[in-house]
Amino acid sequence: MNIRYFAWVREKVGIEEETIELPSNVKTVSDLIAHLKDLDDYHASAFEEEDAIRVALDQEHVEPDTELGAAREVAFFPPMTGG
Amino acid sequence: MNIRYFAWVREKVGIEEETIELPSNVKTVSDLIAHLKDLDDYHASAFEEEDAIRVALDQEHVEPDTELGAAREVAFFPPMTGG
Amino acid sequence: MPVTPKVKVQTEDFDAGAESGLLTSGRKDVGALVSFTGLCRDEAGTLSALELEHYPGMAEGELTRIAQQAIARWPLTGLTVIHRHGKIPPGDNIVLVIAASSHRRAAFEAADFLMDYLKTRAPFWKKEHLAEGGTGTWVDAKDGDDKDAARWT
Amino acid sequence: MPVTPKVKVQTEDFDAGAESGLLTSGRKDVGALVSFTGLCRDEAGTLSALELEHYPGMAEGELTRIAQQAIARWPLTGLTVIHRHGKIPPGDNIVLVIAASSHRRAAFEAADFLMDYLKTRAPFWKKEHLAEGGTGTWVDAKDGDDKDAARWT
Repeated sequence: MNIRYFAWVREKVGIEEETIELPSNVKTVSDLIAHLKDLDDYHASAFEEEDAIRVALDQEHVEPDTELGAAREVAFFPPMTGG
Repeated sequence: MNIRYFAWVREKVGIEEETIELPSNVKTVSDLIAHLKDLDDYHASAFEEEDAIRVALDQEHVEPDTELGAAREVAFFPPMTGG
Repeated sequence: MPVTPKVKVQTEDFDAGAESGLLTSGRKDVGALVSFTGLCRDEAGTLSALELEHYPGMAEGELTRIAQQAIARWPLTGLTVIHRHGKIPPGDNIVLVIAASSHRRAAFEAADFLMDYLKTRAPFWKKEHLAEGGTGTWVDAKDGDDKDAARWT
Repeated sequence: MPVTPKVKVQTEDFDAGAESGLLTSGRKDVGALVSFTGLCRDEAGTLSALELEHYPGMAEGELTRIAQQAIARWPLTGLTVIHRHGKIPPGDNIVLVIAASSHRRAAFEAADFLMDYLKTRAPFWKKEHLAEGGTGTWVDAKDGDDKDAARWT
């Protein structure tokens, strides 16, 4: 699965984009966050304030309990501040 | 006192503007309307639907019970439809 | 420094883009600009023009009073009101209101308030010229306009 | 015929007046045009620029979804949304929303709704560049923006 990061989430993880193999026990967005947090300190730091993180699945907003299903791209970012 | 008429009030009275001497018993806008209605059929027709008439005294909106005082100009017109 | 509104009553057309530019050029404190343009509609082809009568002097005076109420109520950096009179064909501009502020809600509310008050208090009246020839009736004031204006009291 | 919104995400500046003209030219059924322009402020001289990061693809997609919600909800004759990204100095334009309708309340509400939803849902993020040099922090989302957006639900 392709994973993208934006704004301060991107800065904390230290990369814009990565592709990972999902373990079979990762079903939902929350599962994926738990998995990413265990990867290294950078990911752990980025997801430390988990409530502050917004998620898009295939470029549409979703909630953390959403199932990843057949999605190809998931993105993590802070609350939006455009406009 | 100078009296001005606008829109369909002007069309019904048949003139844009007139100057009249106020009788001493005409104190308020309402008194003036009663006085004008008695002048002729044109004025009577213009003020027939008295509730539909708006009034300005020296170019500021006023209510019918307002005293004419030292005002120099009174204007009668329908509800505004600009914008 | 209190803002001085720009208020114009004129027969000529206006340029909304140029008027917006005047409220922002050379400034770095304007975060939001809300512009309302009212145009003449042909009412499904039935109208050839609207004729706008106004009360010279009072029109400018009342628009200025409304503009000053908006300035007292919202933190604006600038405010422009232009209302045309005379015969206006469908597709042409009738009225322009632009509110500038540091903050978007202030700009939106001030422009919205100004249009509601302008509709119910500024001394302008519309008469219809019909596409089939001849002059139609005076446009009736709408109850909805009074309700819109009452939202601000 | 349902209206198709014009949605652009770009680095270049936009011309609000020209965009308004595109929504009205050759038409006689547009009675009201409400235009919102958001500009970069210097925050009392402390900022030299805002850097706008966005999520390419999703930014256009989400703005289009919000625009289509507005079109479903209000009787619009046209709708334009342009959002810039990249480094934007104080005084420059950031975002433009224009709603055109036969009726003023629809145009006002649609533009207001669009800005509220855009602020809370379109994937853009602002980072501050400081006048004293260096990069400041990411701009925090405001609770007020969520409250503004909740007015429409």
